[in-house]
Amino acid sequence: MQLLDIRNLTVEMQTPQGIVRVLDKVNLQLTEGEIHSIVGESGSGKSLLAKAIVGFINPNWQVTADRLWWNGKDLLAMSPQQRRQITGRDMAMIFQDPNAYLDPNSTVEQQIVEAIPQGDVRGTFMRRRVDRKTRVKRLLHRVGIRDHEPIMDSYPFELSQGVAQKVSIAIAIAHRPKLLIADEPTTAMEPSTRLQIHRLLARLAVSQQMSVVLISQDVGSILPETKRLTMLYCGQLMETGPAKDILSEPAHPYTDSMIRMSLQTQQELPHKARLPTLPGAIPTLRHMPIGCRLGPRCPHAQKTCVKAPTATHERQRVYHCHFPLLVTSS
Amino acid sequence: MTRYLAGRLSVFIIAVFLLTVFSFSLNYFFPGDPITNMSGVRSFQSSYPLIMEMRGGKENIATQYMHYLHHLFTGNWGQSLSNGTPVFDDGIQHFVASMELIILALLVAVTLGLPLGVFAASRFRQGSDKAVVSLAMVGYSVPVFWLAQLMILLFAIKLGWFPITGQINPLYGVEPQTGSIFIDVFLSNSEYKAAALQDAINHIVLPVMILAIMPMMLLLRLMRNATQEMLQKPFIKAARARGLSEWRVLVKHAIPNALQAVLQQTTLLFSLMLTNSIVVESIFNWPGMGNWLIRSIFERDYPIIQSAVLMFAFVILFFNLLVELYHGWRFPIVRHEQYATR
Amino acid sequence: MPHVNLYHHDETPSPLQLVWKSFRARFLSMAALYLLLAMILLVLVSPLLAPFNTSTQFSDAIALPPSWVESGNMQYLFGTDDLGRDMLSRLLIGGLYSLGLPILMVAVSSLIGMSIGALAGIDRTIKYQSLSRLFDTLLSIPSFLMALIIIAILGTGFNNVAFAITLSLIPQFIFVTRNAVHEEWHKDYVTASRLNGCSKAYLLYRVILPNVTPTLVMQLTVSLSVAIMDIAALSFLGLGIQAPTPEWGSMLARSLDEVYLSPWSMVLPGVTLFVTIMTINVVGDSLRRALKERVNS
Amino acid sequence: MIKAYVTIAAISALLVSGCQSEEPEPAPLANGIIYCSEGNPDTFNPQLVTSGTTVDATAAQLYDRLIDYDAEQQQFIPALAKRWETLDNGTRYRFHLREGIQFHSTGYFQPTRALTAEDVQFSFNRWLDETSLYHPVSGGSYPFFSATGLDQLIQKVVKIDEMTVDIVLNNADSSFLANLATDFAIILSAEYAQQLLVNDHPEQIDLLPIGTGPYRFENYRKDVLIRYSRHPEYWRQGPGIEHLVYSITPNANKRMLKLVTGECDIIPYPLVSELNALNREQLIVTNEVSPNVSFWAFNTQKEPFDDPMVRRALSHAINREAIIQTIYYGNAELAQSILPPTSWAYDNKGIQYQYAPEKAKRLLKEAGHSDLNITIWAMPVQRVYNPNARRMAELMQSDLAQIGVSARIVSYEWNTFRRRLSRGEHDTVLIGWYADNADPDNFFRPLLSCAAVATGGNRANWCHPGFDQLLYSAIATTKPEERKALYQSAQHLLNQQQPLLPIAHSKRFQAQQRNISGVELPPYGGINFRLATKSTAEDETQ
Repeated sequence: MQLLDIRNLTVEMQTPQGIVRVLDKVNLQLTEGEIHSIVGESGSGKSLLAKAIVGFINPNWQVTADRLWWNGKDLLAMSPQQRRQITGRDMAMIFQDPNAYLDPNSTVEQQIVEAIPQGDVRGTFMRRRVDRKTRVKRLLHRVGIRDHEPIMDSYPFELSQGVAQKVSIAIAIAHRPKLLIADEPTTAMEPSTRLQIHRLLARLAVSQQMSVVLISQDVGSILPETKRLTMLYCGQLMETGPAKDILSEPAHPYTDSMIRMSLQTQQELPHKARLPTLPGAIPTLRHMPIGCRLGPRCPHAQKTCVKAPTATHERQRVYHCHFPLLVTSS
Repeated sequence: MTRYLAGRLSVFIIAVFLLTVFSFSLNYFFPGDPITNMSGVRSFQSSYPLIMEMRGGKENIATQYMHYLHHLFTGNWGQSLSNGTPVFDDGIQHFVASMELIILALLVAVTLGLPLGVFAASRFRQGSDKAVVSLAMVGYSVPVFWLAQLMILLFAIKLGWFPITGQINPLYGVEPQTGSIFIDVFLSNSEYKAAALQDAINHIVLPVMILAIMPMMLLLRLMRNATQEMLQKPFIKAARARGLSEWRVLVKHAIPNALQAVLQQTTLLFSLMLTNSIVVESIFNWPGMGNWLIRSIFERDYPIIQSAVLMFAFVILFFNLLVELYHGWRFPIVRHEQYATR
Repeated sequence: MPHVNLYHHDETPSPLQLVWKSFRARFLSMAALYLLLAMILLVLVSPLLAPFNTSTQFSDAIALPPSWVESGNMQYLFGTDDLGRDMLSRLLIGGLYSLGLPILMVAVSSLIGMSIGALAGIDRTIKYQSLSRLFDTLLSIPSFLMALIIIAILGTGFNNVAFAITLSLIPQFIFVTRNAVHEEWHKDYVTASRLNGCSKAYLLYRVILPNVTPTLVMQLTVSLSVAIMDIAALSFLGLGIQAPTPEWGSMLARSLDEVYLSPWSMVLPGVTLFVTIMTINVVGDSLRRALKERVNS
Repeated sequence: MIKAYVTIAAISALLVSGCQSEEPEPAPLANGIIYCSEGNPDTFNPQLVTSGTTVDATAAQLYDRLIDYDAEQQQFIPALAKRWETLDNGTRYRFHLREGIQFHSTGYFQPTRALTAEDVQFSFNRWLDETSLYHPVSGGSYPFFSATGLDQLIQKVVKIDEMTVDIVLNNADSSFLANLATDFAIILSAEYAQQLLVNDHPEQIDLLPIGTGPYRFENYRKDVLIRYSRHPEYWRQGPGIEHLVYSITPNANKRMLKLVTGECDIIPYPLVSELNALNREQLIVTNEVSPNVSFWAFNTQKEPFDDPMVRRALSHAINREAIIQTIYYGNAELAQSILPPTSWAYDNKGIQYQYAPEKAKRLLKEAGHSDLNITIWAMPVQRVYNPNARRMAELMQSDLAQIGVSARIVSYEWNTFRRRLSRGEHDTVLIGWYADNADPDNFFRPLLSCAAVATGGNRANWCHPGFDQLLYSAIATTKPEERKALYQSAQHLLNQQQPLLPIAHSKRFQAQQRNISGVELPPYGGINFRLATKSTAEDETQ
């Protein structure tokens, strides 16, 4: 069974200039224990998708979907309390700027303790205290912090970003969630730290039997263990499917350009060489093109692109394009 | 913390030093003979030459200042120009009486203002929030002396619930020893302590109420805004997403962080409190520092003006020091920010 | 390849415009602003508007209630006081002392305070930092107390009171301006401009000032309400503007003797004072709110 | 959180119910009276002052005199002296003292003996005899006695035996006994004075007083209160209460509010019209005719007030009728002379102080003044003769503006005010006088004689030899017709010279709780609590 099943998720925002559709009919399926990457440039709505899943929404956002199921239960039909309970129990999320998501005036220990489910701690009052402490230590060890003593008594502002992110992960996994959403957890971190965090996530996915949704800006920084990949552009789903297939054979022109750019940036460019980017710039929220939002920038765009393309299903892949690069066998 | 503590203490000590310099220079700003202004002894009085000698009146200004400091710290604050009583002894009583009033009002303001502020923030932009905030705006804008008169007309004259002047009915024979009426009732040898206590409570209700209103409304608004701002912060959202109950999010995360922001505004709170206490004490004939200061200005009793100002300023500095120390102790990020280089 | 501009670009509003926009959006803010402007206008033209001289005593109309009361007289719209002086004229002219004078005092003290504060805000050495810390501590002494000290030195009287309150307001302006300028000064965009070789004066006026203006205007409203409150409280205590001058605080103080005979003589100045202060507070509060919205958006 | 609110509500409910409890008043409240006086006393010895506030607070409460004046019977009655006789053609008075009169026994002094002739002799010599050790103590100025000339009149005080004392006059004086019965001629304890000399604190005689009066001194806190308790060994019928507290409340409005809330039992100088508007059943307002006058005095030693024409001009500018209506609410009589109409020497024939602004302008012009800038000093306290001097000054300010004179109102705290007044710092002053005795002389010599200039009693600083001559002739004779004629010419001279403008003769008001009785307002001076009693609710039901 699908752990998470999203069909046609639409999020609309109220802005002074009127209603803007920031997520447009996005689909996402997730099975247990898999690592799923969502890739898109800034403004593509990938963070928003994650927030919509965990119910992290502002009151002036309008969320609609044909289906937003978690473990077979409809999240949208629930009361906010019920939903918060479920997401609180089953899901967890970590963020790009870990320090902002930690309470500046509580110690690391206090914050991890708070995340440990009450039911886990047993015994008398004194025993419980000791038990909690050992659990905190264990969690810190699990996220790769060996020297736990100074860290436990620290305040968030005293931690480096990497350590803070590890602490965030420790808080996230304290209640053994089924799903961990990592929203660009390693952007703005130095490569070694990034590698550590990535490895940690991959290991946790395996050892904790936990699904991981990893959101990142470019294809190059996704985990090697990624099973499925979803490409978003301006709130629209471009392509989704098994990561290996997509990376080797992109069907969508957008995916193609993203992959090429990622490869190019990893090698030295000759002097005055053109970057393999798409022409134009990402449109602002207020000026979304109609139809396929990639339209104005797409090298293959034609007149029909002003109509939104329907989904093309091919094996395990789905893509939305009138003129896919992949020539289907059928 | 040690560094923070040392920093704050040294600033405090330097501020107090500057304050003594200021109050010393007041002797020269005030009209008349500086030695008289300091000591309250007039030049035609027989003890004047002795005082002149003791205060270094014929020597240079630095020596005079040292003499002044010496007198200040030994509690020899001169005598009143209008009735010759020692200023220090009087001052202590007035000081304690004021503090009693101010601290009680502060307690009322905090116990009502903070919860109401959190309440309003948790109902942000709903009807009850708007009602509370409008009330706070009104309460904050009423001139305290007008409010006092209206309250007197309502509670004392119309309803006849509370008396309007002094600390206690003088017929109870409770003489001020400390200045704090509750302690004085306890120390007195009256046979009717219970009745006297009741009477003292009756006397203090109205001034405390009036004094508390403006700071309460200020706190309410500060707390509402701070809490509301905190509730927008990512870590609060993260805590919510983690499935913590709204109550726990509020109590454990939003309120402490909002308090940190509110505590930074305490200077404003104290200055409002002290300003209003001067007016309220004058209206209610409360034998506190404010009343003392105003009366001494009318009577041009310079040694008293000087002492009252000194005590007022010292109280503010001291209160601020306490709050800063608590702030630094409770919220380590404050200490961090203080020394973070920008 | 020519780049076709497919998307039309909006003018990016300046920070000031942004604040004004969100300020304008709220009915209450605008209502308060208009009321405040109306009051200031009223005060400015009050000598023309006032139907009578404030010291003229109508011996045939002593302690006459306002016109809306049955025994009132339309000739004296707000009634007369115990000496038969027209309340409306006294309230109007009183505005000169209770609102006009504070505006003047705030204007003078803000000019002085802001210039010092701006200079202090851009100078930043360790020695200076510890000094300013000390300065802040001493600034915590309330302005009312400062005014009292100055009055104790100089004695009461119109000029002395005006001088005392003006002087006592300056520190707050220095404090706020310094903090605001300092905060902007260390923002990256200013650093960038500085690296571009802009002069300090240019930075201050062209780069920083537009960004701190709303904060300063907010402080203006705060100081104005403090000044009004201070001058009224001083007069109420008998240390400010003296009795025959129709200042609202002193009118209130002397009306207490006949609260029961002519309650309007106490209620009217009080209400006027209250509405004035509240209007200013609402404007200030709305400004703070608009400012926050700008920062948040 | 909710619990906290409930608790707060409960506490406040308790407080409120507590204030309204029906329980009988606790004992200290039931047998004590609070009198909300209008100001601080300067001292506790009325010999040293003429200030009514000090006299009210001390004379009748702490001390006794040799003789008293009974206003109803219009005669002198025995007090400390059980009888007296006139000898040597009215130049020697012999007083026989009452036996066994005890001085106060307090924490600072325990008397060992009853009143004797020595005490009388000491008390008189204090202000009479410049060689007395106590004469210079507390400033050495005795304004009442020098203004009335009593210190010149009395030659010496002779002790005949332990209980008999003779007062020898330089010449016969018809006002002597009247002055002796005033609040100022009190008897101090010689024994206490001796003790203080030994302790080297003679000034304490005026600060920690000892007398024979119905109350003894407990303590005094400036601006707060004076506390008295009953003198248990008082020689005649004493008060029905144990404690008497003067709660010092200078603000008239506050005083009235305190009466309403029950914090005061009696208040002087009430805002009569306000109280009537309040219409509270438990309060009563009494009034009595009182020989007093309020006036506007010009400092005749200052330019341009040394010119009678200027003084007359300013007088004509004042609308006194309006003052009577707005300041006194009609409870006063327009003054045509410094003497009240009830006095036998009163004369208003040919005397007029009319309101004539045009004439005032003309006079001022003739005197050669335009754009005159003056100060009006308005006393900060209420007195019998003037319930609100500052407001009166405001009225006059606008009257004066009509004739082109701009006036500035000056006011200080009461003691400061009088101190500066005595130094002659004022241009003009609104003040007044109420009589200490029934003799018309009391309105002239303390106020306008040259001797009173030196003592500060003459607020106009006006010294007119002809006027002085008239006054001294008037007291030298005992024939009423002759005296009346002299006083009439004095009044005419005053009208001509106008060192001051008489404004009003006011009634004397007092407001009190209904359950207080026995508090006397003698027409000549002060307030007397000798027979004060307070009935409790229980008494009334019995």
